[in-house]
Amino acid sequence: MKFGLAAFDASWDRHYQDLSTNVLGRQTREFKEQLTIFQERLVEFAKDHNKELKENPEFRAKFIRMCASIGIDPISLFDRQRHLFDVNDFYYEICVKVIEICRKTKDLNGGVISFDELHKGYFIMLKVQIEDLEKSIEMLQSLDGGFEVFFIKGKKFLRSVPNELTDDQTKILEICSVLGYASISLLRVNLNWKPFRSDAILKEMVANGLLWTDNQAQGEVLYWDPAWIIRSSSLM
Amino acid sequence: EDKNKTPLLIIDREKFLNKSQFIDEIAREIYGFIMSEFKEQKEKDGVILITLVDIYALYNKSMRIGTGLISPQELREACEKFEKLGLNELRLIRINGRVLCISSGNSFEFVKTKIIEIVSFSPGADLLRLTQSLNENNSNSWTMGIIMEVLQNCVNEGDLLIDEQISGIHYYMNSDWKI
Amino acid sequence: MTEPQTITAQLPPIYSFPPLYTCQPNALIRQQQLDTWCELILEFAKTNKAWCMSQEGTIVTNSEQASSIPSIFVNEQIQRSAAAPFIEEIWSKMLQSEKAIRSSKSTYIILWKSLDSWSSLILQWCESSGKLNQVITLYELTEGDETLDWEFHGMDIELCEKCLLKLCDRGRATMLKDQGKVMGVKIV
Amino acid sequence: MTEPQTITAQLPPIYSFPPLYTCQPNALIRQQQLDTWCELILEFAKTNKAWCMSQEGTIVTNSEQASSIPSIFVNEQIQRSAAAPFIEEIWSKMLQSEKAIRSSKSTYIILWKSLDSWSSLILQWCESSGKLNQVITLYELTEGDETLDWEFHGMDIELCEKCLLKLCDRGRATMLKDQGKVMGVKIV
Repeated sequence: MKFGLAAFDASWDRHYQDLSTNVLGRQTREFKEQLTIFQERLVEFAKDHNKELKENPEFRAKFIRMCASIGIDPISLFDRQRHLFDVNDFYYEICVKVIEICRKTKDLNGGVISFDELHKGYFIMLKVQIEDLEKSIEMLQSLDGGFEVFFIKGKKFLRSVPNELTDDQTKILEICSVLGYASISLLRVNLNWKPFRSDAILKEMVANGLLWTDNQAQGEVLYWDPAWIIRSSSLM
Repeated sequence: EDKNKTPLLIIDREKFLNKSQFIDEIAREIYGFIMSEFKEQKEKDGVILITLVDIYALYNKSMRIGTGLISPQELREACEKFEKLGLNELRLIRINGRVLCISSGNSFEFVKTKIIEIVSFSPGADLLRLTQSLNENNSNSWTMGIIMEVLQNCVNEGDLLIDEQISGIHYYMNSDWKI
Repeated sequence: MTEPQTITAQLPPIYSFPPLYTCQPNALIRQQQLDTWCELILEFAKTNKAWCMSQEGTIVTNSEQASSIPSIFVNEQIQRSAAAPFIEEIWSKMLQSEKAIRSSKSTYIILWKSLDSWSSLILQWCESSGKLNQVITLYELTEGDETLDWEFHGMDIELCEKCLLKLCDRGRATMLKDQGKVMGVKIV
Repeated sequence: MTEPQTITAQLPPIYSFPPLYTCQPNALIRQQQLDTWCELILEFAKTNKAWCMSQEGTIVTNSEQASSIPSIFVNEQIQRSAAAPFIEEIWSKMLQSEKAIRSSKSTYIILWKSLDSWSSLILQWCESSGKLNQVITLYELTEGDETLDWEFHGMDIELCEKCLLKLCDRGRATMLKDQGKVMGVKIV
């Protein structure tokens, strides 16, 4: 299961790997550079010949399949001005990717992922703006798929699991949005919760896969929000 | 697993005079796709149940690459056309009053009974264990989306009790606190 | 040798996520955590062309001079490190998912490419450099100038043997042994 | 003191049923779960003649030497324990269904017999041992040799007072106070 290592989807990635083994053979460094240049040329070709490709579905189908098989994410074929097909295809591709990402990361984040994390972790490298992501997720609502959007302190989140966050859980995620984690002493300082209450809710969130535990900090166990995985990288 | 399912006939939005003709064609393609994709499950269990969201991703990725993906709204409209088009093995249902799914046969009850059965044989089973047992011969036709919703229903209706540990949620039969 | 990039720079953001170094109590999360560690080790080995790694997570080179890169299981930047029992669990997951194999020197040979892919690559080299039906020594294959451009150059001898055995299974090679020690191979 | 039987041995099988320790989400089920906990506490207190219990679920004895029996809310055998917020819910159910009353020392007096039944029992003792119309001290009543083989022997003083007040309400007793402190009672 790929997580954050490559924005490419697992099946395309497998195509890419098989291809690079038998067809491309020698995967030396300069060969990899040639491959990336080839990819960029292909993307340019798609944008330049947008009209012909649009008119001829058979040729377009083959062209896109080939791009997909050597690891070009279809989203990167889209360009705001000279869009390749129906302008909305760009958004439908994002919809498909959002569904896959939510299903794939469910065990890492308990089925709760922020728009910011989705954008930074999976879309920003495909030159997708946050507004495009929001528009696609808006479109997804018509599928009534249990993908519910909600807010924590003005920040947009997407939940793809049935049970809603309780108020206490939401408050803890608010605290986590500052440093990435919550702890019994932090909750006493910020919410003046008694230790036994914080302990019970923090453990409940771990049980539901919403927080990871970290027992190597001095003093007390820290409970980290997995949304911090992506955010912390942008700070470095 | 990557059966080469390139569509025989390219159903391309531009080729259709009006939208509803396009939707009808798409409905037939989706119907055929689901019936073949879940053929094993239909034969083995006699039922199919999958969320519209999962169908959207699966169908677009398998059948629509290169020919232009369909929108969520188009998928929904196409599925709503099944009955009118005589495609009556599959129909649109809503589970837990929330989630739209494509279903064949008495699918929800089937999965619910199976989950309760698994828990009765292995008390304390968690989601991982349930998913493995449900998809025994790695047919993985019971997607995570469905299993979680049905499990939620079992807890809400009082069929199953939860044992919440830091290791995760474990499920037990409810034999003492009937409602 | 340029100043070696820190491991953190080579690996994705989750490598700097402190809880990654604590064996997670939640079973579902722990599965993901172990899978993630496997992917990190594969990427780490691939980036540093490390054929072999020690139990402690350092790169094992056949040359005397030990590798200067610290253990992947120790992250100085965030003062976190995986405890030995957890490292044990990670290695058994690597073995169980065939992403690594135990070498005779109780180190781990890392398979960032599957055995089959490596053997096909070796086969491809033979075909393209006219070496079919000739006896080639393992040394020639892994250290010879002719394989310099190929990704399997410098491959660990034990791994090379296993790949060639794969080719034998496919009937595309025969091993030449002298008192049980593999001397060379003939690829057809 | 014989080796104290484990709590598990004293209580019905449901005490070893893991979900008992997790506050169930379904409201109707939770009510029955709380009822089960109340029954378990009553049985636990009765078996161990525990008049008073702490919030944490241990037995509070008025003697210095704390009870060696662990908390009822912690089940070592199956490594399960009720979380503090859930324990609070259990105690409020005990209070609300009058199975326990809060003592002045913020512990809980457990009513495995209702106040009325205790007061009738005390009345019965008075009648049978010819103590009617005499002044009896609370100490005599709860610790005196004459009440040794009666179930209310060793009763918590606060509980005793409440039972005697019940008798007063029924006009069967009058309390004798000295500067507000109850000195004794005359049962008629």
